[in-house]
Amino acid sequence: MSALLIDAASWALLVLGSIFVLIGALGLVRMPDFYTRMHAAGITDTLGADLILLGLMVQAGFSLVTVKLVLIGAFLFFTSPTSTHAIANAAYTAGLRASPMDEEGDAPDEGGDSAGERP
Amino acid sequence: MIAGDFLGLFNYWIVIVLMMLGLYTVVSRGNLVKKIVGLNIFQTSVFLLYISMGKVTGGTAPILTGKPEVFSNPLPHVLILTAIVVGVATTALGLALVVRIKNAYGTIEEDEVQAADDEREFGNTAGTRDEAR
Amino acid sequence: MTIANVIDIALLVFLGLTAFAILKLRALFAVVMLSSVFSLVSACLLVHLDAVDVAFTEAAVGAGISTVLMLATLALTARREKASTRTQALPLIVVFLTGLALVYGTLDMPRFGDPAAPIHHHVAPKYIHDTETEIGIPNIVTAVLASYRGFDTLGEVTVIFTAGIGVLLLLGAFIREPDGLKIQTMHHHLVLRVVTKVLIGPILLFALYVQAHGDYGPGGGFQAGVIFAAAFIIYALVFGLENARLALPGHAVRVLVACGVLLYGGVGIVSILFGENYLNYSVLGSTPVHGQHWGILLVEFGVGLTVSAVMVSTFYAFAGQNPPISDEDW
Amino acid sequence: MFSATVAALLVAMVLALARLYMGPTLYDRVLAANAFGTKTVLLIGVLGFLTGRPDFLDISLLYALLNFIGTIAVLKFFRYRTLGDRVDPERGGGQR
Repeated sequence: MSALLIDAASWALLVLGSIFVLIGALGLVRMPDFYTRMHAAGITDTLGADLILLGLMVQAGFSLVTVKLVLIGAFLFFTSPTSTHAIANAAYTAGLRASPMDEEGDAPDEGGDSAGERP
Repeated sequence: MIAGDFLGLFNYWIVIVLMMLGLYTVVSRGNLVKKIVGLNIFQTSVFLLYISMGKVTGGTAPILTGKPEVFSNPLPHVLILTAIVVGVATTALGLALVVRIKNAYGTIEEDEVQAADDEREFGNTAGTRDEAR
Repeated sequence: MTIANVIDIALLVFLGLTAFAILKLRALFAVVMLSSVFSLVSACLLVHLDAVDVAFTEAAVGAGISTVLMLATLALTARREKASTRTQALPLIVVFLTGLALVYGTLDMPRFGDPAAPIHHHVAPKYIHDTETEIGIPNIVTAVLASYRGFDTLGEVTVIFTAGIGVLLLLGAFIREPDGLKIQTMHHHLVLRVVTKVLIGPILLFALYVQAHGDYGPGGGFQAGVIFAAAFIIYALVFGLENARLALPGHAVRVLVACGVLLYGGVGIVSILFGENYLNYSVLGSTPVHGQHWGILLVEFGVGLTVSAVMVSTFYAFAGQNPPISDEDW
Repeated sequence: MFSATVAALLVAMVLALARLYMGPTLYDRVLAANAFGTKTVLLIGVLGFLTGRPDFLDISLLYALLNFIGTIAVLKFFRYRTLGDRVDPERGGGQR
């Protein structure tokens, strides 16, 4: 009985986490400009990752594996927002601005890599 | 039978595709950094070839658990483990060479390096050599 | 088609797509990003193919060092590849024909995962069977790496040593010495500085864990050395190269490069002095198995020392170059 | 049920790869590579459970610790154009 309960709980967490990861990835592709993409990827990624790790922890029970999963979760919780912050900071200081109305910012592939010139 | 062949050889085919993509990058691109990335792709394809050959169906990682189990072949793992670190050390050496070439020639495009060498050896025979600084 | 097949095929297709994208893109920065993703995918694939030790090494190398070295090279050379003027037809034909010949060759190969393949019947069964009694550690890969094939590994460490010397010979004369000028560091990036300070301790601790735990799980000197170097590289990136060199001076690192190889070779000499063959550790302890434990521990430490010192001094050599990229190439 | 998570992660990886290829700005590429790294951490963790030997989480742990080095290097690359220390000759003193 309790085994079934554990399975159900971890299944729910895993599916929920997977859905968040998928939404984030979809946003990464579909959103119109850089900062909205970052919003989609950064927030849902942290939540989705932690939910999936939680689901795995429920599955693993009290063991060394769970300790490692907690550590992974904790480090992701630090590093993931930090790198999102770092990228946003770099883009903003380089002069990239959010342009919700302007679709032309989506220059074709090759030319776009110069968009980060220092002003 | 056909499906078995497909699944049984798919790893090797992709390895060959990667190998050829790496080789093509090295041969056809003139930029030296790009050539080194191509070499890395080629190198990774060799790693995957070895590891694919070491895999045993139903096997598990070669770390003893106290229970009798089927283990994948540990020997390719040993060879490739050291090769990866050697690979990054030699990549660093290659990149150092690229940096020195940039210092000496002012460019990392193979064509321009070649043109500068020709000019030094044979004089300004090719005519328009402005780009070879 | 089982889930294992699906994962295998999907990851392999990712690798192919990434390699193709690397070939197509001309912005070198994008190429560097793609090659870091290429390394991530191949680490996943290696885990899936049971090669956890190899995946660990790929992860340690690919997560930090190789991207940093590539970026450092771009910072000293150019950011864009120029359009090639040469003809592409001949390479394409050569590559296509070679690929075709190789595919024809695979038709005779043993199928993927076949336990009857010749590779599984020569020395591997001996290693798998005897490791527990002869070496006495659970990780067969470490046993083969450090003991059964200790000569090979000594050779590999020497190659790494030589490559490190080569980098220093090529770039060492151009390393900018501290000249008293005030330098810009990432002083105003408060978030980065705080998070880095929090993380450097755990990274170093994790490197020690990997070094010591290599006998029992995935890990060992090669992986630990790279992780150790990564901690110093991240310190140098955030707090400035000068401060990193104050903490770990360049000449001290150069001494450590040699010390690691010396330790490895020295263990071999000691076993000769005890009247055994070179790198036979059985005589180092009270019992042969105990001696193997000592030998593997020392040898792995030597490997870790050399690898981390080579990586750190390579980073110092690249990051300390003068001058940085010109405006024209930016 | 681990299969479902693996499938979701693989799809997410394809999407991140697409963004990495399309760009358009270099920051999009860094963002995509970073997101790809997070998915790799999760995929390796779940793969361990799928094969019934979840004691190989060290690899995930390593990626969770080290994956942001690349991002910091990129940030430094674009802000200071070097991974070393940028000397500022005009301002002499500069800010420290």
